Amino acid sequence: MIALGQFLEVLIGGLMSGVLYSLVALGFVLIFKASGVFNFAQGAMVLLAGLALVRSLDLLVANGFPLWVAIVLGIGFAAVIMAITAWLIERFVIGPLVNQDGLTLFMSTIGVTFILEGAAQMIFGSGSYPLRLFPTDAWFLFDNLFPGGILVNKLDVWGGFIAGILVAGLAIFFQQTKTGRALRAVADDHMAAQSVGIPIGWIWFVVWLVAGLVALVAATVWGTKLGVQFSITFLALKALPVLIIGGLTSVPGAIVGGLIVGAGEKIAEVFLGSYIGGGIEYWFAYVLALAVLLVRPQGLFGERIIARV
Amino acid sequence: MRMPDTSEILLQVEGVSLAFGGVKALRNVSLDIRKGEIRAIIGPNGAGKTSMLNVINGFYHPNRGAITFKGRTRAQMQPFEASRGGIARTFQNVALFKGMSALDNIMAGRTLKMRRGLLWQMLRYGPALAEEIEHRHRVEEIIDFLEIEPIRKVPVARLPYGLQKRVELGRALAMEPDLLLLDEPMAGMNLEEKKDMSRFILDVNDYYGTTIALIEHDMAVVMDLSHRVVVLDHGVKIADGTPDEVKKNQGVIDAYLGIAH
Amino acid sequence: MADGGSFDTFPKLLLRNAAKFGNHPAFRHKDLGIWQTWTWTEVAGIVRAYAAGLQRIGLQPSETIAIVGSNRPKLYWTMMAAQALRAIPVPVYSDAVADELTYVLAHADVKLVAAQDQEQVDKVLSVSDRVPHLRKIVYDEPRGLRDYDHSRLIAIHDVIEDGRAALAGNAAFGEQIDEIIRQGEGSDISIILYTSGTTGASKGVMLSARRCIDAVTDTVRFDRLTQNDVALAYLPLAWVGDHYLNYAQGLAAGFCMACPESGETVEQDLREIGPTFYFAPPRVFENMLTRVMIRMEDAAPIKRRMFDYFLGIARRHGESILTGKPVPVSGRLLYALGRSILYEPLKNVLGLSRVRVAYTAGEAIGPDLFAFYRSIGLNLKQLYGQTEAFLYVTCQPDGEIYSDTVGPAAPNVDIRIAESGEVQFRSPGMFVRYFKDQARTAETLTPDGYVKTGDAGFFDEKTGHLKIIDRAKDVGRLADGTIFAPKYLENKLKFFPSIKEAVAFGDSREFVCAILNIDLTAVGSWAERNNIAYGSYQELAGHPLVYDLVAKSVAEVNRSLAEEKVMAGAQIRRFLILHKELDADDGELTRTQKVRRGFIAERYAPLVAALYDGSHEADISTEVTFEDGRKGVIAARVKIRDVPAIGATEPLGRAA
Amino acid sequence: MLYREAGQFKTTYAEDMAIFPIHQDRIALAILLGIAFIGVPLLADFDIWPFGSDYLLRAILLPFLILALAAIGVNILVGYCGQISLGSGAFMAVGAYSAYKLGTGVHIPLAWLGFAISIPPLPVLLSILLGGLTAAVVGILFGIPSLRIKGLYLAVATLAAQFFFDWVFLRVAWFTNYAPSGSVNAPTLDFFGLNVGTPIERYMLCLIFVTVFAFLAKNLVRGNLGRQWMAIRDMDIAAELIGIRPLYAKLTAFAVSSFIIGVAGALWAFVYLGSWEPLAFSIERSLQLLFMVIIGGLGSIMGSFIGAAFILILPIMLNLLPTQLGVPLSTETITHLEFIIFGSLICYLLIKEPHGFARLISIGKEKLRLWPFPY
Repeated sequence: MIALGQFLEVLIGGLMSGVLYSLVALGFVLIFKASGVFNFAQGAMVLLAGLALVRSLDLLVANGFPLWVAIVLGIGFAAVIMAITAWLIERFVIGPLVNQDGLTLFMSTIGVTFILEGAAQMIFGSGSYPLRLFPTDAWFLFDNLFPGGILVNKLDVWGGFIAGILVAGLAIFFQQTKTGRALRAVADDHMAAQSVGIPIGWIWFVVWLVAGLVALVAATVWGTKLGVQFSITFLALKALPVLIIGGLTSVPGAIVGGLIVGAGEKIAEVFLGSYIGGGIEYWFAYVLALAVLLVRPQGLFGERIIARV
Repeated sequence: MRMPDTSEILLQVEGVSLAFGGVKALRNVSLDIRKGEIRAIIGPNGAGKTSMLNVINGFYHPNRGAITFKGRTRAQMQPFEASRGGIARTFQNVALFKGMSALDNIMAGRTLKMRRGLLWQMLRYGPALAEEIEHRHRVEEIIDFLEIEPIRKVPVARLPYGLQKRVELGRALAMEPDLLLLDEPMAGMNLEEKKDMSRFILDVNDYYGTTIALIEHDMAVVMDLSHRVVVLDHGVKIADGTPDEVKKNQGVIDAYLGIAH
Repeated sequence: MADGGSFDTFPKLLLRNAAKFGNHPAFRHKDLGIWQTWTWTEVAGIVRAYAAGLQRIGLQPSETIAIVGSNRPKLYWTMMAAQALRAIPVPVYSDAVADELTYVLAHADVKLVAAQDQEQVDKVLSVSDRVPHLRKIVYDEPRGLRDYDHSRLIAIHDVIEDGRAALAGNAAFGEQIDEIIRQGEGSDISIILYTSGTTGASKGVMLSARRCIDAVTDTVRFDRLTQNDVALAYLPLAWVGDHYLNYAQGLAAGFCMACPESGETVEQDLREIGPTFYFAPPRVFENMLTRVMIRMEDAAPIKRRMFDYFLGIARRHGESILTGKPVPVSGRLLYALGRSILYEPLKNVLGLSRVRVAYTAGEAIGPDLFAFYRSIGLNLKQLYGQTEAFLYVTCQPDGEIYSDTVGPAAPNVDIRIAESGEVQFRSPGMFVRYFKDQARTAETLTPDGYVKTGDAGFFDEKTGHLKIIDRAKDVGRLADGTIFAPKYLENKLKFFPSIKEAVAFGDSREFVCAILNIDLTAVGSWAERNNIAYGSYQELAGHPLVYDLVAKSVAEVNRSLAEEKVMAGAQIRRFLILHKELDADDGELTRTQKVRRGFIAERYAPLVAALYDGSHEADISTEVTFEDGRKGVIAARVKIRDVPAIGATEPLGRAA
Repeated sequence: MLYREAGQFKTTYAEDMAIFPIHQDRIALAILLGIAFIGVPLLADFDIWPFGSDYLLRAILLPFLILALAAIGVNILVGYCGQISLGSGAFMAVGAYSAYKLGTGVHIPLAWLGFAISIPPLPVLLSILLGGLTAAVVGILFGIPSLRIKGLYLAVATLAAQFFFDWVFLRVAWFTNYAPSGSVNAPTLDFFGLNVGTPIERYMLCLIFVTVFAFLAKNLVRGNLGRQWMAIRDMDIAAELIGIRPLYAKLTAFAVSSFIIGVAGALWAFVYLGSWEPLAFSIERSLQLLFMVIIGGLGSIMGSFIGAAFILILPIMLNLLPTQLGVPLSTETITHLEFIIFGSLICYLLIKEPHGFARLISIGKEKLRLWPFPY
């Protein structure tokens, strides 16, 4: 029974951290759906958003603003930063590269990654900054069932909660708002969309903006979990395998993929790690993705691609 | 124009059907291509002409039906198998290797004929060099044949459309195919270029004795180029015969006038 | 007389070269992407086999074989092989239309035709029924000929192989071939060149081996051509120029003849092969220069300024440096700089950087054009020649170059000027007779064995060089008897950029007048620079300032005429600028853009009259054809200008 | 302007297909090689500036040569075959560690089988080459997905390689001969008896490697295999339809690329670092190499050199210039500046000149050939 309890605990923990991956992956999916750009920079955007938030927050607090005001202003500030970033990227990188092949676009986003990382740290500093937006203590559930109960991080729960809201929000945005619908049109066919007069430039700006805001949200949770610091970008890289597993074009895919990776790597770490030297988390996600690629290249939720001549 | 010397069947398509999801591209189509002839496949847009070519050279795999090529029957094959078997192909919208010169594009067509392994090529000495030179020579003959000497070393991306089509034909010829599939070889050409291209197609058929199957919209061109014509419409074969027979065929006339189906 | 030694036929020269320059390249041909090359030894071998093959398909001594096509080694070898058999090659212009072709083939009663490709074969076949003696056609490129009836067709390649086989199989046969070659004599007719006759049907100029070889031996020595030289063989086979400069000189000097890949690639091939001996008619040089200028238009401003500056330097010093006259050190330095950053690169991209000797001939060449090439260090010279002379009559030796002369008599040529002003010559290479045309042979040869060129000219006393002024028949005399050579004057006028066309009158009149066309582009831009507003050609042509501009040019011409005793009297005293451009559609020009003096004289009779009756204005109305073919009448009042004569012997008559 | 091509005509295909068909280019190359092989050693020998100190050799030329070699490898895969790779660092690591193992002797205890496989330490040269070979094998393994998946997906596959091997060499003590610190030392560099120790010797060693491999690589890319790679890159469908087997083309690209990268990795470890830990081959290295080929020029061997030079020299410039200008920057700021500059440069080049500096150079060359004409 102990094993089961431990297992459940690990599983839940994994699922919860998986949610964090999903948060980043969401950003990827949005951009990929709308512009076919595989955005390597998503991680960097999380870093940027996080730094913008935490630094402004500290500053405001230091200047004696009440915490809640500081938080509101800080988030607002970070949001503005992300908006500017989105605009710059669309205007100077993605815009000029419209209709280029995916590889070029991908490499350009690597370029963007470096710019963002460089700029972010240059402006906001390159240390590690703790962020305290959510409770980080834990609950112990079912202690009547399992001795010692099952440890669940409140933060993780928050993360899940926020992710839920985010997905719901996005769903509404895509289904209900005019922009959202236009966005989906663009995703289906750039040319057609342009021909019916959808301002593609504007659309892409919106996409990158939304992705930026998603990054901001992710940053709040990540930051709280392990402080805002450069290494976030690497954790964010994990969103890549998450996407592969979920399917590049599917929002639910991103969520599920995240959960699978999160749970998978934790379980593997705990139950296998001990045998092969630990640190499996480091690569588990990628190798899993590799496996998926070989069996089902379009991912769990992605749609099949038919080649034409 | 020279009539094919034999009535020997080179390629036989039997009852081929092809569907993408719900869309039926081809419905139980049968046709044969005789050795040494120029065979035209015509039909209105969306008739399934290109799909037919794609089936023939193994790019699409038919849901039903079989293809017999040089006496071997198979339900489906891989594209590079088809090319090994001696089927070459040009594309509706030129599919050249944009980053390479006209010469290299055509040289690439010789791949199948080149044997030297990685290590020899790495040294590019002795046999490897000899092989490279031998094939360069064959390619130069094709360049000469297609009269593209002046643009030999120009990156194809910089060439006008008409010339690109010629280079692509050259690349196909470099494979020394038994069967050459041309997908709208004259699409988007002006009258002059069309004349040239027709001449080249005839010369290829005459000089190399290559069997040719071509899709073309320009009726006039088709009629005086080809020995036999098959007409597709909405994935169904509606006529098959000599140009004159086809011209008279009522179904064809309707199809082209777009009588509702 | 110089002589080719014991080598009195081209086949013998070929054998000599094989022995002497064995491994030197004899022919190159850009084919299949590279310059295929044949050494003299190889060529000798091939030609021997080819000759054998030709004999086996029945080519007999003194029979004729026509050669139709562009410059291809196999076609040159056909000449050699035919000459080896003591048969007579008859090259025909590859662009000849069916009728011309028929005429030549029939007149020369050819037994065989060597055709380059399907196109030529088709042409020959189409007329074959009108060529009674034609037996067989041999061809170079098999493309597209596969399904032709081969009873009369053979690929040259096969002929050669057949010959080779036969030789291999039978030593006696080989001996027989060699014997024929040995028997060849200098008196053998080596080739018949048909001159596209300006009057009547073309004439077959028969040239003997000995004379050809003597002639080229002289010029080869004159220009110090050796087996290390290279020439691009791109001139029409049937033209004396190609046969002399490439074929004959090539064999005599043992230099390499390089055949271009195709018509379109000549420029590229010229650049690749980088010939050391180069000939081109003036218009080729002119086009070349125009292209240079056009391409420089798109260059960056700095570059263009640099370009103009150094061309200026070249104009000032280049000529003198080339001819070895004294030049200030600063000039030399600047020129050296210009050479490294402009002249050499320029010559290089034009493919002329290795050229040691370059000739031009055929028409008068503009002084500026001529100067340009000389100034950037190209040793461009002029020659004057004729098919009847086997090309050379005069040529300019290095160091004595003038744009308006054609040089002194070529080695061993003697020239005299008949009273009529016609140039007559005797030369080593002079022709034997016209083929089957006794009458015209007699017309052309004087009793004492001189050849009438039909050109009028005189020796310039400053330089002692010959100056060709016009076709003899066009040369007239003023009332006072001074020689009047309209074309000569017109050319001098046309060398000024502002003057497009000129028509000179004066035959049996007191003085010379001219009707001029201005060059709309040149004068137009001049007008803009001097902000002169104009709406139409007519308006511009009538503008007084334009008249001033043109009058200056005319005065220039007069000045240069004044310096020539013979011409001094024929200065232009009055001119007018025509209100419309002379136009082939109105029959005022020939299709080849030559002025039809007679026709113009009639059409504009009122103006001509006015020119001579001293009035300063005249009305004219002429029918014109517009672009769209409609006809219309334009009327105009045209002004007439007087021009002072320099050192005029007598004042202008009543008109003054 | 410097070119005088009139009269440079080709009479054989061999001449026409030479690497440097133009005479002037051959001269330029000769001079370059002369400087590299003779000039530099001489200067270094007589301690003539800038070779008075070893700094230039040790800190610039050595890494330049080795990274250029690696960049050539990456370029073959990414630039010629169009298969994106973020795992180059890992392949360097594989090369380095397997060379290390082979150089120090391999011992695989198979206790449960009751015996062990032991290979005595191999000569350095051999172990470096075998290291490359191992990398090639691993490259093929991770290339297999490329048969089913394209571009972006492949990026992840190679990323998997990157992280997997980072981990392997960090955690599997066997590879580091159970070194407690996880950092290992290269065996002494003996080549056929003579010991390579001094910077100049190391420089010469790498120079030879680079020259040879660059030559071989150039031969490959202009041969039949190279054409197959580029065909796959430019239009894989058409390539397949003219009989090019994607399997063969792609896997050879992976193999050759990884081999060269592996060798470079081994050199990096043995000759440049001497002692190292897995960090030396992290994802930054992969990205750095990718940048080199993008900046230098995708699909150009020369580009690999230019890219390497640029990426190495820019940071140094960033270090020097501000101090020269009297506004010294903190090392941090400089790293960040680097990031920004590289990033912007990548984007700029991808937009303006996808073929990188190499293309700019060849354009300049064309201009010289056509001088004084603009086109």
